[in-house]
Amino acid sequence: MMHIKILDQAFEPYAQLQGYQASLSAEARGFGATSVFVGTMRDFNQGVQVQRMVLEHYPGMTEKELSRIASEAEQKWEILDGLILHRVGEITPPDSIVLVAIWSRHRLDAFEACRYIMEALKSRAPFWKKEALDTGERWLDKNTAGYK
Amino acid sequence: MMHIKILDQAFEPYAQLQGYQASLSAEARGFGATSVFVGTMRDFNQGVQVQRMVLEHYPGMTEKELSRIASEAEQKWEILDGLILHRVGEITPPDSIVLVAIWSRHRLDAFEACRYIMEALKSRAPFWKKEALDTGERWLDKNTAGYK
Amino acid sequence: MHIFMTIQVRFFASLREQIGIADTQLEASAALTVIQVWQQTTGQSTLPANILMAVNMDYVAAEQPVADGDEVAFFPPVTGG
Amino acid sequence: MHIFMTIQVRFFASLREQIGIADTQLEASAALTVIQVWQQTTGQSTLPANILMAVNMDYVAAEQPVADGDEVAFFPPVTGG
Repeated sequence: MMHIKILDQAFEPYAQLQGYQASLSAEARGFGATSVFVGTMRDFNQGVQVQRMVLEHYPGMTEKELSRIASEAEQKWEILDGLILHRVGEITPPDSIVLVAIWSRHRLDAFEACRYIMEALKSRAPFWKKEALDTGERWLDKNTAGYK
Repeated sequence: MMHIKILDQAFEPYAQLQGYQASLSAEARGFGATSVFVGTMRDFNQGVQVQRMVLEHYPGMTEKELSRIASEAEQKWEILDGLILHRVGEITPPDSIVLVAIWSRHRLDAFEACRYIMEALKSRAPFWKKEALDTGERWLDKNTAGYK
Repeated sequence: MHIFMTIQVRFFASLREQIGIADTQLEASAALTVIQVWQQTTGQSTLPANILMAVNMDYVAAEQPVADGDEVAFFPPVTGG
Repeated sequence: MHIFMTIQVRFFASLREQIGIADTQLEASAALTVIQVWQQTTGQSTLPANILMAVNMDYVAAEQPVADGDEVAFFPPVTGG
């Protein structure tokens, strides 16, 4: 059971986590381990100052692909609950871009599932970033690898 | 730069994270990735109901060993800031036991450093759990491995 | 035999700007694969390197056949997260 | 030659309960290693399996020599986190 949400407004990741955790089902309350990742917009990327960016996505496919990634994680690890949030639209530093949180009984499942979902999201979920620089705009051409 | 604190009172992990993040130095505010782990006391462990537990520690060595672990992580990965909190004393479910958070520019550093610190803490930081069960008390004899 | 299909075609991000099309409909009187949808929509014979393709919001390869009513999308490597 | 040392010795958790001592001082007139501190404090000749040892809050092996004023600690596998 994972909750996936695309947001067009800024969100405070730790307030979201507190609220979401308070709403967990009785079974999910048996968690002993929570692994969280938060991706934040920096005002500096690839050597230049970034004023803001626009995060475009493919509505419908984004949710479908994230659900597929969540299901893969649920097949690989024992997960009690999960939360995936992702911003779209115009974003300024230091807004949060993405949040992935996994609640499990044991830490191995939480750590590995959280990281798996982030890496899969980075390589497969249809989002694209266009940065506004002092000198104009640029599309990011690819994400960097997250495993060594 | 990491902040390490042993707490004898309950703490709300996400409120702590929000507060700590708001206090980061100007340089640390360049983070793009935050990886967090929270360990929570369950009311069920190794097949039996657990009412409460006492977390004993070795004052002085706990802080020294956690600082050593933090330094090792800072040598291995690029870390902007970190927070390590650990409860001691009498604890009841579902209190938070441990929080490890790492702020980095990139996600590989944040993910790996956070997990490294948790695994090292589990195997080296001098804390011991004594659980109170319906049938009496028991010391936990060892932590389970966190890497596959 | 007369096959008649209507395919919804979408382009995203930098590819949308390069092609100059966000959404279009393609009508076809014969079976098509995804690369043929690309060729007939853009007038370009080859696919750009690293392009990604989806049919009905599932990733597919260029040789995947498409059916009447399908939504076919073309986009550059994703950069979310 | 007369060596005179005072060593602070500490036991934690289940080991503290088994030995029945939390803290004690050991006075010695000859050089000692950690295992000798164990033997003289507990009266037991061998170390329990999996026991952990620290001198001045650093992990050490059983053959580590100790010096005047050192704090030596013995404890079971740790179970924090």
